[in-house]
Amino acid sequence: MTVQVQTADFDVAAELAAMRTASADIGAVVSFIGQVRDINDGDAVSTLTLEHYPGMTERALEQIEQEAKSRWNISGSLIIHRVGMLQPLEQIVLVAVASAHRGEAFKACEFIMDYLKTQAPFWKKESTPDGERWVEAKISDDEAQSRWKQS
Amino acid sequence: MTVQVQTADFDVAAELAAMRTASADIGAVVSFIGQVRDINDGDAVSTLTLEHYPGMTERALEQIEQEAKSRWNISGSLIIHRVGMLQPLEQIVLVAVASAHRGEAFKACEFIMDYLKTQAPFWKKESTPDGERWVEAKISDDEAQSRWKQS
Amino acid sequence: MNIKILYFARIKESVNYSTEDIVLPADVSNINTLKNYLAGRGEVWADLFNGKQTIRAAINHELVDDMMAINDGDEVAFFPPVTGG
Amino acid sequence: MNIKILYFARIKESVNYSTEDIVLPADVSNINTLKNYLAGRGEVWADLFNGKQTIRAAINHELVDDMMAINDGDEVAFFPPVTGG
Repeated sequence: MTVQVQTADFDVAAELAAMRTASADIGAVVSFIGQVRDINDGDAVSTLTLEHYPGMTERALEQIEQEAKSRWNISGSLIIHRVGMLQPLEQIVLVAVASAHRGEAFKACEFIMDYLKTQAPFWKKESTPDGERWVEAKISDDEAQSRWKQS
Repeated sequence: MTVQVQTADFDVAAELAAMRTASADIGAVVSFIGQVRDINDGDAVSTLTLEHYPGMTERALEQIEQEAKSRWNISGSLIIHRVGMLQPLEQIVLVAVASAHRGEAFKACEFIMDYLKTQAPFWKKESTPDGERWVEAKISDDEAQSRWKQS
Repeated sequence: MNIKILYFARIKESVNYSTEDIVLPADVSNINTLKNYLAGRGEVWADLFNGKQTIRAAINHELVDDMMAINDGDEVAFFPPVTGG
Repeated sequence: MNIKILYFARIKESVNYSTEDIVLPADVSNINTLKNYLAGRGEVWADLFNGKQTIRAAINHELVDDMMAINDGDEVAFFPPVTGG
């Protein structure tokens, strides 16, 4: 269970190798990499700036990992999220989950991403030819998260 | 859409970077890495040997990728599967899917793995302290695949 | 009571504050009454806190709803719906 | 007609063949009748092809069911349920 919030880029290979080789009981590692797209809502994006809430961010991500661990039988998880100014094609986020079996790793990884998108205090601002603008939250993200609600 | 069946190991970092940077329209890359576990059904596993059906294997994997592409809006996909003799902690398979948005990438990646597990002609033989044995197919894999059946 | 308030993203830009320490009037006891109080500061504040915009709140790094009580020494944060990932 | 048959994994080990070219009798026209024909070769073959074990079949690299017709020149393969990934 690891959480990192940083301006620096991350090394996917090293992170996944460390996760994968932590135990020979691990059969599956599912990972998600998010990157900056050069277009959003039809407009060209030249830079993306990520603001966050230091202190709360780490706590929210740790709570999301704990919740994933309580729901599925996973061996390890990792969330790395960048903040600051990024260019198109730069990596924003890495989420990886290791498990003995693939089904739990897939579910836990998607769960973490869906919760991160709606619960972790990050905000994106885009630079477009018309100036800067804050990215609007998507209803589809709320819907994605609500799929996981337990009665 | 790429398929590789090989004895050599693969470089996850290079493969994911190539997939991710193929287009600045890609926002999400979901990947699955499968590796050899040192225990299966309660017995220690010292080596795993993967047999396959050359010719049919590649065709089956290509068909699975095509089916995934027809169901979801994905930008690219990759399947690398190793054959021959492997040790615990060695990588067996990499499946990666790139898409503009994460939901489709998650679904397509898990779909490809579930179909690969039941449709692609690979067979695993384990060496244990009691000798060699062929791995039995799991009903849970058939169930995982049947979730994706379309009426 | 004394609390600290933090503002983020477009809310921070609108109010031109990132943080303030304030002494709350006696009738401000939860997030909802704090929002009403802030809305009384002028047009920019009213636009943000009159309930027409979705403004999320956290107390001491936990997301909370509008009925959550505020206690002396709390760190309260207001921000738009999150957009990371 | 003439066909090629391939065997894989534990089936290959049981029959001690990986491949054979055979001329089919006139009454063998699909996977089901081919399995019955092979089951007549002796005990090892009967154990495999009498229908009690799950044996998958492919014709020309496509998974098929037992009713699929076999044509001259086909490559037919028999194997256990797959276990890759």
